[in-house]
Amino acid sequence: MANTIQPPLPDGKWKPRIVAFFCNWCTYTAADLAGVSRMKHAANVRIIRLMCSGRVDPQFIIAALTKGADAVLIGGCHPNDCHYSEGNYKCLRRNQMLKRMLADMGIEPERVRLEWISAAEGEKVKRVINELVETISRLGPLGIPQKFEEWDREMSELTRQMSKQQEAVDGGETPVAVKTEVIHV
Amino acid sequence: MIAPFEPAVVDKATTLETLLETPAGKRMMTCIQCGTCAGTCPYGEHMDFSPRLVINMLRGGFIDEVIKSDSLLRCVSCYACMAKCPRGIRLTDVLLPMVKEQVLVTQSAMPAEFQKSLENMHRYGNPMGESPRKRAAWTATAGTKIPLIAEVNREVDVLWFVDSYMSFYARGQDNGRATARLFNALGVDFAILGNEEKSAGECGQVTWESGLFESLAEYNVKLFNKYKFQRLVTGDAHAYNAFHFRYPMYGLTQPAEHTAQFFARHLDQLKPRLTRPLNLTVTYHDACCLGRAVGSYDEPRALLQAIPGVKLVEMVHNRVNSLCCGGGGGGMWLDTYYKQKGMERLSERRVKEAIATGADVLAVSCPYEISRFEDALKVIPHDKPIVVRDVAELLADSLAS
Amino acid sequence: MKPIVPKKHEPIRIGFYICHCGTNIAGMVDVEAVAKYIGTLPNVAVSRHYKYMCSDPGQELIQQDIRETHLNRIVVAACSPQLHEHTFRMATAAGGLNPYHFQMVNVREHDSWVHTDRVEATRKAMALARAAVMRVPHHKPLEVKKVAINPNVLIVGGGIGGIHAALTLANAGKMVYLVEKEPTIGGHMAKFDKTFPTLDCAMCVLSPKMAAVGSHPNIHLWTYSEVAKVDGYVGNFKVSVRRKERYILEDLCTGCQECVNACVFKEPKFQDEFNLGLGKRKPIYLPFPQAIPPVTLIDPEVCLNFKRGRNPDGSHTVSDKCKKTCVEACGDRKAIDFKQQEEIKEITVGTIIMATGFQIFDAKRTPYYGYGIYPNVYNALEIERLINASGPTEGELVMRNGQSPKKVAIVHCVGSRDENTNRWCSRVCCLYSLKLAHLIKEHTEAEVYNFYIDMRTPGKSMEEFYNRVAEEGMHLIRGRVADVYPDPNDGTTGRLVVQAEDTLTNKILKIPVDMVVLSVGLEPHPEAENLRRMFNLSCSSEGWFLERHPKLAPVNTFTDGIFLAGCCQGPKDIPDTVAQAGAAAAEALALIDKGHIEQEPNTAYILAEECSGCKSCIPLCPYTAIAFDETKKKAIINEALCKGCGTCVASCPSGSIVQNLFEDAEIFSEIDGVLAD
Amino acid sequence: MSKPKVAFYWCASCGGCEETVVDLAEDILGVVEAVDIVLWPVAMDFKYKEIEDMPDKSITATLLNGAVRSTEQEEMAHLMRRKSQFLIAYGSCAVNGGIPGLANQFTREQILKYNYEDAPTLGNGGQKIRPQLKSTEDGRELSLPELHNVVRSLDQVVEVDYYVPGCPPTPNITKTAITALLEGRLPPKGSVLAPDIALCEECDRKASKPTNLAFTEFKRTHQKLIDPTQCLLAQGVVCMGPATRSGCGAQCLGGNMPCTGCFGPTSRVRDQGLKIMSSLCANVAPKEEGDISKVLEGIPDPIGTFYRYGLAKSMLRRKVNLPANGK
Repeated sequence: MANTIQPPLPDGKWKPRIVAFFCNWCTYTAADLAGVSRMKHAANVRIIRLMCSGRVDPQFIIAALTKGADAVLIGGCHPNDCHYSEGNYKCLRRNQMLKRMLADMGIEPERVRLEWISAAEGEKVKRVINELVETISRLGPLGIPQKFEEWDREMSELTRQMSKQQEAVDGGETPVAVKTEVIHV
Repeated sequence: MIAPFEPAVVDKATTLETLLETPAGKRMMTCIQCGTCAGTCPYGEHMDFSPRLVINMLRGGFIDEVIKSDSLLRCVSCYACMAKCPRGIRLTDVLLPMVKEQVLVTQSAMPAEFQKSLENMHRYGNPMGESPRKRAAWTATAGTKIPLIAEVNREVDVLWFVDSYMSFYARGQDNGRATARLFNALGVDFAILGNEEKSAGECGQVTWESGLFESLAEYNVKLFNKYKFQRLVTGDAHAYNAFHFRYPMYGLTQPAEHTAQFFARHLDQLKPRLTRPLNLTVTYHDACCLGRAVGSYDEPRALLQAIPGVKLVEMVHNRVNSLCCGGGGGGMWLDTYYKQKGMERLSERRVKEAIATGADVLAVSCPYEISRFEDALKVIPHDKPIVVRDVAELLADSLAS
Repeated sequence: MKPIVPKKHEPIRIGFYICHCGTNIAGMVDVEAVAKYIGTLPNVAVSRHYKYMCSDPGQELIQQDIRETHLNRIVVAACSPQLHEHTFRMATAAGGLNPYHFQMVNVREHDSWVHTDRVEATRKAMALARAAVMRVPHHKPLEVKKVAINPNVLIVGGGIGGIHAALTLANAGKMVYLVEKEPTIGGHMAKFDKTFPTLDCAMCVLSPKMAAVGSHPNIHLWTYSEVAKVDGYVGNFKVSVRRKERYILEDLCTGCQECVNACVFKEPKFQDEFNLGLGKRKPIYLPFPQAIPPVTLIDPEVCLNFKRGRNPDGSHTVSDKCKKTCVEACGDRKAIDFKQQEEIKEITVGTIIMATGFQIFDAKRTPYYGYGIYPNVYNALEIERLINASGPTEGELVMRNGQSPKKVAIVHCVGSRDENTNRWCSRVCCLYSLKLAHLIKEHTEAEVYNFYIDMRTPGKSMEEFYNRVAEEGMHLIRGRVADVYPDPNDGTTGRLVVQAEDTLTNKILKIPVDMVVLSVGLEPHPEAENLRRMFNLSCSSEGWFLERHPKLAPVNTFTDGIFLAGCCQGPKDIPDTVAQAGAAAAEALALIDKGHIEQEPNTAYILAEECSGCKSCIPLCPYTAIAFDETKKKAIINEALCKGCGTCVASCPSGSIVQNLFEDAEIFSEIDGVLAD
Repeated sequence: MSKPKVAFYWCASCGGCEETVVDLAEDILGVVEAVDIVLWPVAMDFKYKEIEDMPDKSITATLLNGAVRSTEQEEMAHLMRRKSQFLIAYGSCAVNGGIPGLANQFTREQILKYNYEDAPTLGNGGQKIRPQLKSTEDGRELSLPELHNVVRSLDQVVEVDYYVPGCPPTPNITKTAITALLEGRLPPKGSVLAPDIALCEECDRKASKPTNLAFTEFKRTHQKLIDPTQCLLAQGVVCMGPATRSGCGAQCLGGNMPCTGCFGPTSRVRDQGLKIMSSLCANVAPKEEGDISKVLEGIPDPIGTFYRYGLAKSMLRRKVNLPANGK
């Protein structure tokens, strides 16, 4: 449905899709400032506003990646500058462990980037977004939803046969055994 | 305060036509035409096109008019305009050399003295026209061991790039000998290139001949790659300038250091050996390539103050505001030309300030300055004797024999 | 009207509106396509685009649709929620819905203004809008939290900005604490001689206001004091103020200054801070005659009654070596107390105005102008003192050698517009340089050279002032001074040469002058960084306090209840400072008179049934809003203390904490939404 | 009226779950009284054909334990689903993939290669022999089930009605589940038949947990003497209790060992591992990057620690970019 109405991409080529979680006080405001200052940057980042980088649940990051984001950007206030005093440190600590876990799970750690961007640093929003888009363009798509489909494909053949069998039963025909022999180990 | 400049801001392939597209060129678009560059230029009053005007002519598309004039031959590459520019515009090492090169191409005749030095540099690898086979001859009289890297046949800590003035020019050799003594006193594992070495070519780069500079740089870098060493050290401020800013573009990977910086870094080991008091009042002249270009104002002063019996006094113009000796950017070989144009030699302007301090010694850290200031002192009257010495010479004098 | 709360199984009906914002959005985003696309999504009942959503008809459109098509959720795609979230929540409420059944989508600042490809910008707008449409069904009706506001106001800084704000608020009947770190209020303005463009005497206009502050029953004036600690939040800030020891009991001192006259030092001997070291004072002194409060103070570093140097705890030890003639002179008033100790005062205020001002650029940072090297190089503030009738020379413009200058160079843009020092234009220097040129001429008939880069004279009557001064016949030279050095042709008078290019004639000028005046720029206050941390403010990259919005919230900060006045926010002149101080006072008044603060209901709460009492969340709260209920053995959040950061929510290992407005389900659906194409 | 039919089946698991059924002790007799056990390979002899021949939905409930790892298991899952009214994922492996799910960090090729070629304990004289899917013996063709690339929880293969977590499920919750089943007191479909509250709730050490947790180090159980009365987290030992459903009676804690998370997350959490990580890391004391990572180094294998039983059911399910050559 979405694809019929959406204007197609100019050349139909893959472009990175990035989800950003920006804290309300520093980085979201800095992105506003970049806007007010008309600092042009890549259109690949979609920003979700949270009150604090401390609210960034690691589940949000992985949810974004599993739903098709190629990278996640987290923006918070500089150390010692958190509007809520220390939420950004909590984010930093989680992020360090998350990067290790990502590496163990076969995801390039560059795909999750944490940046401290103060409300005054519109320029940095622009730079970080452009840099990240470039990095991810180089890395290529992450494509987890496609991976999920691919993984599930190995089951589909059997499932198809099973349901065919089921139809056969429902239709009163002779059941076709998928396998005549099951060896119990 | 005033920050030292970043090395390599413009690709070596950049030309005047493409300059404004580069990041360095875009900074030029921010010029506010304040005139600080022209105001601080030691020869500003003799220029038809001051640096300020050059920028505006370039932006306005009139750069050809600048190139037709010989105005830019007066630039001595002293970094003063660049150091004070409120917009951080790369004048001395980016814009002006590019214009100068075109000026030289357009001029019907080059000043003879300087054309000769160019040819010499091309043919003999040194501006004096001396035989390259005699480049290492001075080491015989050094009185201390100076190993040749080709002979030591292993990796050394320091490759000492002697360069032409210290190899061939008698007063320069004094500096060479002093440096060798200091290296040995510190137990530095060093070697020189000997006859294989050719001029680093810095003046080629900041004056007129990027082609000449490139061939010298490529030659020397090839030579560097032949041997193994940890760092490159030179007593020639101009060579150091070339190594620091330009040679990395041609493949130099080791860090480069000026002897003043090197000795200052080892001051803790050096100081106990400086036992002979000299009892002199010394004023220090900041070499443009060491001072304004990279911000090494404190190192030479720290060395001088480490010598027992040395009292350091400052000239009116010092540090970032220092006055150029007039030798940079080819000025070394343009004195006759400047005289024809009725321009005061900058070295004379500078020694007047040195004399006014009442110092016994005018200390320097660049081999050009020895000859330039000694020549100037011959024509500028002064009551109290004053001599020109390299910082390394003074340090060596203070070493316990 | 009571907000309509949708019944549990009532179908979700979303109204979606995208704003053209004139061409601001529509110029880069195909708003029609976005509206058409969003209209195809599940739950969307109405999808429209409109020229200006924030206008009255735009808001009315929402209300009408709620009434006529029974919408129960509203999504508006327009500018940043920082600007108009409130507007549209109110419109949603006016239509009869709970205001939190609304979600805003930022397609201007984060989209149309920063992208250059219409197709991509439109695609992004669709994604962001879709996220909101998927999020909004999870929204719950919430109530604005109302917290009573403490009507007292803290003003930090007693310059003209702080003074004006204090008087405005005090006259409106509010209690004001005015904290100033110097022994007197007045700030920089008290040091100026005349002010541009009217050339009226600074002290003549300032001193009545200072006196009014000193005697106002609603103002607690705490000079020689500093804010030490700030806790709490809008409506209820808890502030500790350190009152430094001046060794004079303020309540008992009458300002007669007999103590000063009686001091064992017959002559003033020590550098006078107020006159920037150009004058002298005694160990016991009043900073200047009109000082407010008119209370003397003792400098323990030089007073004979104290031992030199501070103790490790910062205090001073009495030596008892002096005859104490000051105590004798004070007599029965008994205002002198050598044993006075610094005091910490705890106050509670509802709002705070920062008016901490600026510092002048230290001209030693441009060494080639010779400041600090050549005695005849002055900064502009020193000249203000020298030509001020109450200054160290009683208004006679003489140099350190006692002579009057015949030729004076005024150097503009010192520490302004310079990559090596400060990049910004300090805005007041051109005008004060013209003023000083006029005053110097008036005082000495000297020839004056103004070296400028660009003559910047914006503002009412300023260009006229420039014309007037120019007519007086000074040399106006367009060129930035490159070098200042002693005249080589001069013997001992200390004459200097000023070297610059006259960029209009292409001539290099080397002008010998007797005096050089450096028009130094304005810099953030040296304490700005500490203050910023203490008050939880933001700073621009230059170090000025950052306003909430450069145009629409110029005196607000990102911290609710803290406002900015004057040069702490950026360089400005006196009229602008006073205007801004008035605006800050009005903003504070608006909050106070409302009587309560409306707080975003984005606080967190614990699902009591589900909490296992693992206590992991408790140390994470910076506001100690989470406690452990020992009887129920579960964590509990004190909603009044919670500020809604959500850190505990993200950290709850069993998912048993919920943040209003930022519930997990809301954010997960937003994530799904931005990626669903 | 005939007794309800109950089946037990076992996929990729260790068999511990079956032991739990036996652990019901004398209660098992009551169960046997109340129901007809139609399939229980571990205890009685049944044939696949017999089940296949039963009418669909004729089994009241199947308690299936083990993850789904092979084509055979997948097929059995489908068969039992078809024959049962209620299919119950029984035990951590069926519920969340369990220990076998950790294999999702590797490719099938890596696993086969290690187990049949590289493992130091192989005693086949250096011969690298892998099981053949088809072989002939006495003229009969024999086949072996094929390993899947991905280990799955039961509900990633077929629809599951209820979940009984645990490695193994305790007799207690097993009994409760079976009783509820027999008495028809069932919660909404899809429920986990264990309390929806984290383990700390029923942990004896709860009171000893401080409210100012600030980790300066993490220790593994063999690296320190564990105080049997204090909260494990207070001692710097990673305990999954705060992120794990209760219902087990905190037995591991009773044995002076930390909770390793076998009961899985609460209903409000999508990813147990990420949530405990979020909580532990937020509570780390240092603020400098280097110091933080030094503390976190005390958890050398975060995947194995946080996803011991739940990797297959985690949000990522499996290592995303496995090397193409299977190395």
